[in-house]
Amino acid sequence: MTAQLPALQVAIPLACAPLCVLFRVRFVPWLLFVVAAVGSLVCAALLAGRVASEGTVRYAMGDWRAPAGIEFVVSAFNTPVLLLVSLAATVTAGYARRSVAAEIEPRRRRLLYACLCLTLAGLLGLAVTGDVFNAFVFLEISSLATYTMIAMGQHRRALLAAFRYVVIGTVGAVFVLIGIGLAYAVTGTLNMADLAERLAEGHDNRALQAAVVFVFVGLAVKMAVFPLHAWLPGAYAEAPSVVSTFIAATGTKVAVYVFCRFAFTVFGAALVFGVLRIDRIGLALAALAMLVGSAAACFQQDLRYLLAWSSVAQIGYILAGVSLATASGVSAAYLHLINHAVTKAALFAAAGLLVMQLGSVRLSALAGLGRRMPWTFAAIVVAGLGLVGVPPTAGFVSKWALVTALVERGMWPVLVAMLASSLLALVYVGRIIEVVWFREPPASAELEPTQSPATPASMVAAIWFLVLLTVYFGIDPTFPGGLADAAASALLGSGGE
Amino acid sequence: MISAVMVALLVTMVLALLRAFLGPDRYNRILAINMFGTKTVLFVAVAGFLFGRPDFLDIGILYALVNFVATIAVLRLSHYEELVSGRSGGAGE
Amino acid sequence: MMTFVLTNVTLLVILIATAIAISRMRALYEATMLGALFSLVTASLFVLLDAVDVAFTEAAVGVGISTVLLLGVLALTRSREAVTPRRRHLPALIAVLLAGGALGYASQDLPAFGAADSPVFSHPITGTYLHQSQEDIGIPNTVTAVLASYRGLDTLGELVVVFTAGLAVLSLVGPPARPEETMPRADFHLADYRIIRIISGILMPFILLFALYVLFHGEYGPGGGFQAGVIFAAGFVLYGLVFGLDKAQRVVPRVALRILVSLGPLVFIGLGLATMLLGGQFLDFDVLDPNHPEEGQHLGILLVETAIGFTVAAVMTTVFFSFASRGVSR
Amino acid sequence: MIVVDVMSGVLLGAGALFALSGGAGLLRFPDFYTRIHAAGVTDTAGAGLILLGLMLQVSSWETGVRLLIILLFLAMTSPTAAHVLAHAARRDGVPVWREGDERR
Repeated sequence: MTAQLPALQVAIPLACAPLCVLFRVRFVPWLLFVVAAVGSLVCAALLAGRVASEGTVRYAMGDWRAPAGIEFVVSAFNTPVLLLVSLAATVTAGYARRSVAAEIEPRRRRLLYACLCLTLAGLLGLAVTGDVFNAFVFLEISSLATYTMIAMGQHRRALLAAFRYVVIGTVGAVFVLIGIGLAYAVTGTLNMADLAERLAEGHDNRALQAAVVFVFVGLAVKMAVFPLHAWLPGAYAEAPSVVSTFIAATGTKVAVYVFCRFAFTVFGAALVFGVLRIDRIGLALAALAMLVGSAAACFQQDLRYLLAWSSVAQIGYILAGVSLATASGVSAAYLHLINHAVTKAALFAAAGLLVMQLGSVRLSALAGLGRRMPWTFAAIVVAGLGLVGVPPTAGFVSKWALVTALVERGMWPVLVAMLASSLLALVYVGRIIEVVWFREPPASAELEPTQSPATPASMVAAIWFLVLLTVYFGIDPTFPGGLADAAASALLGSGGE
Repeated sequence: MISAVMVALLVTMVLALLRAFLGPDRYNRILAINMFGTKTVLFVAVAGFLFGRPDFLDIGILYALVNFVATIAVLRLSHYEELVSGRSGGAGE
Repeated sequence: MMTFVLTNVTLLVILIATAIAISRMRALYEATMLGALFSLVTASLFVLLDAVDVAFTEAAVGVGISTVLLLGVLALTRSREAVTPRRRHLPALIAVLLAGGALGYASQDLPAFGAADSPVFSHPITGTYLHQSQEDIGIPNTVTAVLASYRGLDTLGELVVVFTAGLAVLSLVGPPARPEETMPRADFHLADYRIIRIISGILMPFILLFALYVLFHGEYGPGGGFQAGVIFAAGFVLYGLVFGLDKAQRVVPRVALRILVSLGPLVFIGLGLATMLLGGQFLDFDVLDPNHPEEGQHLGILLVETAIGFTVAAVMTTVFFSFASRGVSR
Repeated sequence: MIVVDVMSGVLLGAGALFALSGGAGLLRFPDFYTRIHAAGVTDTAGAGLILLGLMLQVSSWETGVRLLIILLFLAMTSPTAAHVLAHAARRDGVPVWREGDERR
């Protein structure tokens, strides 16, 4: 059965989705999501083990050999993504039961779980596929399910945010599709390895250059790179807490992986960074994203919007690492991708818990609550320090790696932007701490202790698991570091695959 | 002869299109588009003959069917909307 | 040849004129109808390109179901476009010009139309699809072979996309109302018109028969599960439009719809898991009949197309009924 | 065989003329009801003649059957659609053109 793992990786969550819709018993949809998440985590772990010992694993769908059929490729460059996505799903599954019960009306719950399964399947498929059109199909599945979940948010604003994301995201997906179509017209193949072989020369082909631009602009929308980030804050902040926890950890991260995959193993670094100089544009946008995202986060009045804007900045860090196109840069980007995913998931999960207990996470409503809810706020503070990059959190390790990579290439302006952005991060995290611990609670809005519902242990456990993981990765970064290094060398080393 | 029929159909399509653009009200447009649809059915049938591909005719059947459903849907649903917003019919451009 | 060029140019001009007319129109019903016209012309162009399956899909989806669904949406909202503030025009214009410019730039190096030495034609997989498929799978319509077997996973993905879209509508608009919750409208009852009632009654069986023909003829001619599903749905929609939602729900009950929506993806994935258990790869239909791989492929393709057909029909019908019952109940 | 070809040619030519006159009428007639007359009557006749003309030239029975189905389909749906359209317009109060009115 181990030979079938790559297919099972996607098939398990995909099969759980229609089952969620079919069963009406109350807890079954949740259980199915747990099965999907744990099943994919097991598959990912086993696959990671196999890749570490045997190298790249290929799987031919329908037993049709690669260019004719679709193949799944598992290699060092996507095992971290598979692990990250399925781990995030598993933690979310633990968090989901109480959170969904509190936030979503009963009629919609099984639809939400079905969409969670679909998003999971889509993201995993996007990570594992070795075929460009198949990647587009999985991109569509995950995006469509995400739009639906965002629209289930509690306020009417969620509908607006979802609509905005639908419009922008669809344009992005169409751009990716146009790019894939152009690449097909130039090569006659959709298989990534085959494409890479046929694109090794002929870099002055204008159709090919346009293909690169279209694919990357489309992916930039999905990654929420700076000028195309407009959908992100609303989408993350208005979605149900489970959803923002899950997609903040995975959505943009998988898009970054796909970006790397296209840049290094499909179009080739020589074309993307050598001829078209995407690296300069990437670095410039990354620097802008860091500054704008962090600055905007400082001015937010709502905790979840603050976190969402900080994500815009963090995408900048990751993009900067990728755009360096050096082994150390890509490795740092992967490391930051993992660390930031864990940290941001912890923060959104904690914010979700607050929403459930207080009804609002406007900073003014949080004043002076630090002593009443020490555990939740302690989690927010530790994870927040991770965002700033204070040792011994994971954020410090990956930012340090990024700084080293930037210095190596002498990218001083980006380095300055990064430091400035970290200082701004200190400002907005400091603001949370100040409001929560050092401000007096407003007398009028004082809640009686009995009024707030009991804290569900499963949610707290999920939050603290993520927080402790952040700290652990900060103290002992060998595991994520090893994965990131292997990924970077797999991407940069062997050109074709 | 078949080519001549094709040209005639194309000219008719353009004429119907002009009516669809000019309006002036909703019913004129529906009429024009319905006629355009019938002409497309014929066009596909004739094209199948001209280029020697009779399996185009399946598409012709589909067009005829779908065109009818769409016309009924426009009539039915545009009427609903009128009731909701309380405007009288035929709001043109 | 002359006629061919003339026809193509005329259709292209019609297409562009329609697109401009749509973009300048504020009355959305009219825009939707012109959109249907646009799809008709596009489908005709696909016919001329000899892309019969694409033309089939475009006609069934673009002209039929998407027009009906758009109209259903318009019946729930305002039907006149709000005036876009002028300051929003400029960024949109810039974005469109940039994208168009990039496409124009790309078109300079694209292979010539129909060139025999283009990369797509010279790539070995084109040969595989066109010739090898006759031995491997043995069905005349190569499009179906590629769609259901060679790239079956993509098709599964597309089916899941349709399924997800159905979930999205269910979560946003809510499920179709129960028959007893809907109140029949006193006004424009098409069912009161004897002619349309009788004609629709006569047409219904033919529509469903045609859908079945499209479903099972997909191996030989244009068609397949997606198109057949849409035609089924068009039939039910017509029935609902003419006879009213309550009657239509007696024909296709809510429970059946709910099960059918999930059944398609389940059958498709289940088929993949079954081929795994039989010792093959995911969606390797050869193992369904180990002694005659070709027969196995036929069986697999048939099951896949049927699964697609049922789910697409169920999703489209559900979506339409949901929209319609929003307008009728309350 | 020549007889059949000539007949087919005549039918096709007549059909083309009907189609064209329908298009001209749709564009030139003064109001909705006269236009629906032009479209409805000539449309059905044009379609019928063209399809009959094609049917005389078919080489295989499958093609003939398909053409027949299209013909029957159009013969049923086209008048129905025109009828419902006219009825709906009448109910909605689309005014009728009289001699001397302005064109609409």
